[in-house]
Amino acid sequence: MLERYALIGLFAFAAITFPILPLVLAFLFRPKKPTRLKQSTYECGIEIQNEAPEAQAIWVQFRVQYYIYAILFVVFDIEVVFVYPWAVATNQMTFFWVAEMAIFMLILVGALAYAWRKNLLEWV
Amino acid sequence: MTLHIPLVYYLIVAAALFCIGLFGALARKNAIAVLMGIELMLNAVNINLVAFWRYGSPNPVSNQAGIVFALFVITLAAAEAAVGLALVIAVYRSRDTVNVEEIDLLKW
Amino acid sequence: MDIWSFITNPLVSLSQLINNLITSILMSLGIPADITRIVVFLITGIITITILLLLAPGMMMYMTWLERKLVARMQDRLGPNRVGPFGLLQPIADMIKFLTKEDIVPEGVDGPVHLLAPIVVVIPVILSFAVIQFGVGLGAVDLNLALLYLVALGSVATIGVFMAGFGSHNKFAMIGGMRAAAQIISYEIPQVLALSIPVLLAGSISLTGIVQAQSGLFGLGWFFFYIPIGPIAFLAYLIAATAEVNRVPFDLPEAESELVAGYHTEYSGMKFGLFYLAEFLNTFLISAIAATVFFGGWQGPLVAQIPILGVVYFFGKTILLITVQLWFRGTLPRIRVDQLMNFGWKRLVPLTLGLVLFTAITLPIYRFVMLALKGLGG
Amino acid sequence: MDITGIVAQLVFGLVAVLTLVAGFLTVTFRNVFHAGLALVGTFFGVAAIYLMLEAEFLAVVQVLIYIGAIAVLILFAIMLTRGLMQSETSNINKQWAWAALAIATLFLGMFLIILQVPWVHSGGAVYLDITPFLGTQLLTTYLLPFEVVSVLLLAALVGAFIIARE
Repeated sequence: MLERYALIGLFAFAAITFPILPLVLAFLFRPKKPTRLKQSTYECGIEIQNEAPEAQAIWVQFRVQYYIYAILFVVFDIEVVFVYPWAVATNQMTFFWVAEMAIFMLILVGALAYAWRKNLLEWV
Repeated sequence: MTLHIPLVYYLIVAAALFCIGLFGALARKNAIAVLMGIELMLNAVNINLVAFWRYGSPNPVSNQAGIVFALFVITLAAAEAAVGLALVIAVYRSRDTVNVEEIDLLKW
Repeated sequence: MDIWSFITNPLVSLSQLINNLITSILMSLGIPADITRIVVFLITGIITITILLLLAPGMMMYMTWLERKLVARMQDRLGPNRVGPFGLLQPIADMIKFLTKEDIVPEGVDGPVHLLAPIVVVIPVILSFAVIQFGVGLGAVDLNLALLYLVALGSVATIGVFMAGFGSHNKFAMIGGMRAAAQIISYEIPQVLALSIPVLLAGSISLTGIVQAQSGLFGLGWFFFYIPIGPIAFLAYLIAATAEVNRVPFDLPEAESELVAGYHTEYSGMKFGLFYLAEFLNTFLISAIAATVFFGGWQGPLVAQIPILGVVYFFGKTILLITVQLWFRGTLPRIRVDQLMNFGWKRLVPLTLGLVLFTAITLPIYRFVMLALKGLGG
Repeated sequence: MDITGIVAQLVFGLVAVLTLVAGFLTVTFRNVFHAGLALVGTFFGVAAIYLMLEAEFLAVVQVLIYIGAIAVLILFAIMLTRGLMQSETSNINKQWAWAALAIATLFLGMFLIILQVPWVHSGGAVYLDITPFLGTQLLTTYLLPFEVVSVLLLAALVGAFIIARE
């Protein structure tokens, strides 16, 4: 088993060099003429407002809705992780095999239903 | 191939990772960074669990207690991160800071 | 090794030949067996990886050509036709242009993060190619957990998107990055659940196992033809996967009318080229995975006798599915953010969850029917 | 020791050093976003360690959950809590020196104990596709914890929603 993953490891080295190579090539070929205007942050042609604190100028306050979706995602992602070993379990096709996963899923569907009823899934 | 590496190596790496995580949890100011330290500690514990499963169990295929345990620890870590970060966001919204030194209302 | 097996299965035979050749040369030089094994592993590994890494950009370049040509035809235009016959050399011209474009790094970007983001986006896509089975026994690695491995690598892309959004020091990039991340995570769940249905039917997570489980019955054994779950699962997968790689009609993170170009607003030259590469390779991967788990992969007539045909079937099915995705691109308008999120969480997730349970319940029936059909057929 | 063993130890050393360096960067980077990215690197290293222990399912799960979900959750939280972008004068609190001292002592203690104990390697071989066995055990021996996990997740989700919602 480990020999297969050794090849994956070798592949990982190749995968890291693969995107770096064109970047290096482009570095050799491309023109380099930076100007102040060229390097300004893109703002639809308007000059960037609020120059003072460098990082603050472009900061956007995001809505908590993003985090709500992230939590929901984490919970269901873990469920998925349990689905896969269950799907290949050696005692497939018994009644209990289905029932156990059904209970597991129904409890999590409860979570989804809760979020739905509390209108947490609404992207306003 | 696995058993070419002594169990002790894994335990030492896990101990070092645990200590790094503990330092993060104790010494960082930012609440999110503290949570990151806790995640590191949980990872270190998982390495230990899996290493003991691999080296300690006479029949690692039919008794995968270590893997199951690590799986549950990962689940717990996810639940902990979700609730912990929700707390951080809630505190941030009411107090406008995520610095754990400033979140000391209970001291008063 | 007889000549017939060499003709019908040239690639596998060739790799065995190289393997044996290196082994015998090293052995005759008196090098110990374990060093020989490692050297052989390294050489064959490097050859395999080189072939795949040459194949990947080649595929990508001609997919861009196919996309432009096809979409142009759908919209009653001509598409690229200047460089070479039918514009076939256009991708090469494009690549030269990418290489010679100035790389503009705006002021205030987070240097390392800005530079690393396109690299991080490309790495998982390339790594995914390691487990794809292109033909009978033709894949770099045949993992037991291949499908789960692909899913896991797919989820790493979120980090790269975050890095691009954060590192660019630009409002549009940041909003685009956050939107892209939210969209990717929302559609990952239905995607993974839809993929678990072939796993259930085949009782295996390895791509080889799944392909073998679809053998026989002149193609009726393909999981797509397991009425009704097959087609539904395939559609759910196709929609979720398209959303996950931010392609039309789910290209909100780069909705140019509202967000300029999303998280790659501040990317130019080869860095932008890498994002572009990742997007096209992802499209290829989606089609390849769908072809493998729903349409029998390299299965087709006469594969048992002439294994090299498997490659033809695999690529045929994949290119057909790519064309379907390009057809989406040519015809569908972009949907709104709220529609996107609602559709993901309120429709696809419950649907795929129900489908998994339904499949589990009806699994004995399908197994029985398949056995009966195979008994009748042979 | 034969050549396979040397290669295995070299690979292990590389992975261990990368993991620990990434971990160290996680707790020392001033910018929290950078720390989060270093955390992702650590998770990858730990996944590689799982692979070396032949726990392939766990390695894949590590990438899927820790990197694909938990790290993303952390990055979302970082993006939502503003003001972190300015690198503060110091991201380390006043008692860090004491903490470092105590932790160094702790590590030294653990190190000595680990070296003292005569560990027995009784590991049998892992030679086949072990995930189906994992599934079976989850559904039989560990059925109760398996079902409790879903309740835990439900509780965590509802709790996090109530805390985080506007």
